Amino acid sequence: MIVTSKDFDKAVVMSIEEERLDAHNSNELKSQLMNLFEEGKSNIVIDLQHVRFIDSSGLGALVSGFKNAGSREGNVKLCGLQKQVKSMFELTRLHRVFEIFPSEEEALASF
Amino acid sequence: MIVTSKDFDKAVVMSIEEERLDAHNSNELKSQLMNLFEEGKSNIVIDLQHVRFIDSSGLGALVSGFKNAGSREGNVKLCGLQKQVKSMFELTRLHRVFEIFPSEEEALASF
Amino acid sequence: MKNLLEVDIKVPNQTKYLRLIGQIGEDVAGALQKFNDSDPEELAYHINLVLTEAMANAIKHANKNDPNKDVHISINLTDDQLWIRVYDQGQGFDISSADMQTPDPELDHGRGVFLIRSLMDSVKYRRCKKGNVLEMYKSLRTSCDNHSVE
Amino acid sequence: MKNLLEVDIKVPNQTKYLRLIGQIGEDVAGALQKFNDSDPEELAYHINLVLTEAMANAIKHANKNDPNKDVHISINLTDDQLWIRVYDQGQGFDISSADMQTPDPELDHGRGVFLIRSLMDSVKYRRCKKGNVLEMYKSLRTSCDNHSVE
Ligand SMILES: Nc1ncnc2c1ncn2[C@@H]1O[C@H](COP(=O)(O)OP(=O)(O)O)[C@@H](O)[C@H]1O
Ligand SMILES: Nc1ncnc2c1ncn2[C@@H]1O[C@H](COP(=O)(O)OP(=O)(O)O)[C@@H](O)[C@H]1O
Repeated sequence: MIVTSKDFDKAVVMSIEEERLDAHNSNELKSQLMNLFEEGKSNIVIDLQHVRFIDSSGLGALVSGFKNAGSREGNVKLCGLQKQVKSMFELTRLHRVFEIFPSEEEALASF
Repeated sequence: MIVTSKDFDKAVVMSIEEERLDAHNSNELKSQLMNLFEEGKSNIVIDLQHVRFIDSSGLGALVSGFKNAGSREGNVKLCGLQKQVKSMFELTRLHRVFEIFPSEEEALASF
Repeated sequence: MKNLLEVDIKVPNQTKYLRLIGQIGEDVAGALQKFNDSDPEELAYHINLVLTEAMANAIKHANKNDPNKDVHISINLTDDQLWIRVYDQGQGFDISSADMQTPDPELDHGRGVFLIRSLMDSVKYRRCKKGNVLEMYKSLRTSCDNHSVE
Repeated sequence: MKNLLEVDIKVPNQTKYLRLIGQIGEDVAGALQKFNDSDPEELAYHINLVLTEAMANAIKHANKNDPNKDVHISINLTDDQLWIRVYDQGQGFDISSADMQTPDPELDHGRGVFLIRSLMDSVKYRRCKKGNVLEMYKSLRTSCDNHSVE
């Protein structure tokens, strides 16, 4: 799984450079998030703009990151959701769990 | 099949707005070319830049247009061939039959 | 009702093939000209998703990630009906125990069957010859009933 | 040699389904990680093309454009072998009469079998239970033999 991270003052922006987030790569997303937590970084923006498809295990990996960040007084926020991806968050009511922003800038400004 | 035509002094540029030229739409290409011939237009540039895939019946439709144009003292020239499409012309030796140009401008200038 | 299109696939029991199966599902959706009330991209996504969820469950829960097992998938499309069947070689489970309630938003798993049920019109899980099959059905009839295949 | 991937498709005898079959062929090509000496896009194009040519011939020449007939296609992929079979319900033909010479560049037809033969390693056409089958084989072994499936 290709993921790029950029450090900003208030948070890390992690960009998922994959078209598809499914049971084949969601565990890797979980462990990439774990790496950031272990480096002491617990405020994270996940940029999903390249993700065209997400399944329940991709959603699950994001929830697991969200809970881990919370237990470290941090937060995981999302940005760049494509239309169909967004509708998966709505269907599973996860749009009420995550703070979701149109752009990286808006997500960063919210910390 | 979506095709757009533009009239220039020396020739008509016919642009194929389809990703695929196969046995499902090649007869329509043949008859679109026939229409131009019947309007007295026999110098034609066919712009293939949007065509990602061509099969033997697509090649056949182009050959049929080429022969028809020839019998009317005209010519059919090609431009905008994608890499894989070009290799089909080479495999069937049709790159020796057609004059093939990188761009519409160069094809028009050759008339 | 004439069977328009039948696609049968057998793949190794490995998650790296989820993408291929989902993609084939999207291609089949693309062969439909008119759609259910949904837009074409939405239907393609939904077919991709239910195939991905059902196959991932077969791989993980039924076939226990054994890479030497297979998953068998069949897609049947008529003018106005879509059937998707995913066969596993496991011990089975009681699908009625996974009820229709929205899954707890704080859980990091347990949304697969819910999504399948939300997006398809009927879902059954039953024993068959060599194991079990998850049988999913969706009507593609439009309100005005002028649905056709491209 | 374990059979990695099997895709069986039955579609109505109509050219509008050529695109779907070609697309599924490209998806299967995409499941291969390492390729023959060719690049990935080239292999995908070639698989799309031989499927399209063989199916178009079955539709036109064998099944005489009868929309109530079917075409049956099977794709089998192992680590290093690709088999494609296209079944028709026609009277058959003598494939050896379509020889390996480059077709006359002035003809507007007659390039299908030539293209299939150029792109595949072996091509056979024979009678089978319900008609005929065009059987096409291609080796996917790389020169260094380190080929694998993604
Ligand atoms: N094919 C199957 N074979 C056995 N058990 C299954 C199968 N599919 C689903 N299950 C069971 O149903 C439960 C709910 O599945 P699902 O909603 O997809 O969530 P998840 O897979 O994330 O746990 C699984 O945890 C598993 O116990
Ligand atoms: N499945 C088939 N059944 C019967 N005849 C066939 C079949 N496939 C090919 N042929 C015969 O072989 C000839 C050459 O086929 P091909 O090279 O594809 O050219 P084309 O289809 O353009 O004529 C066809 O014209 C037809 O007579």
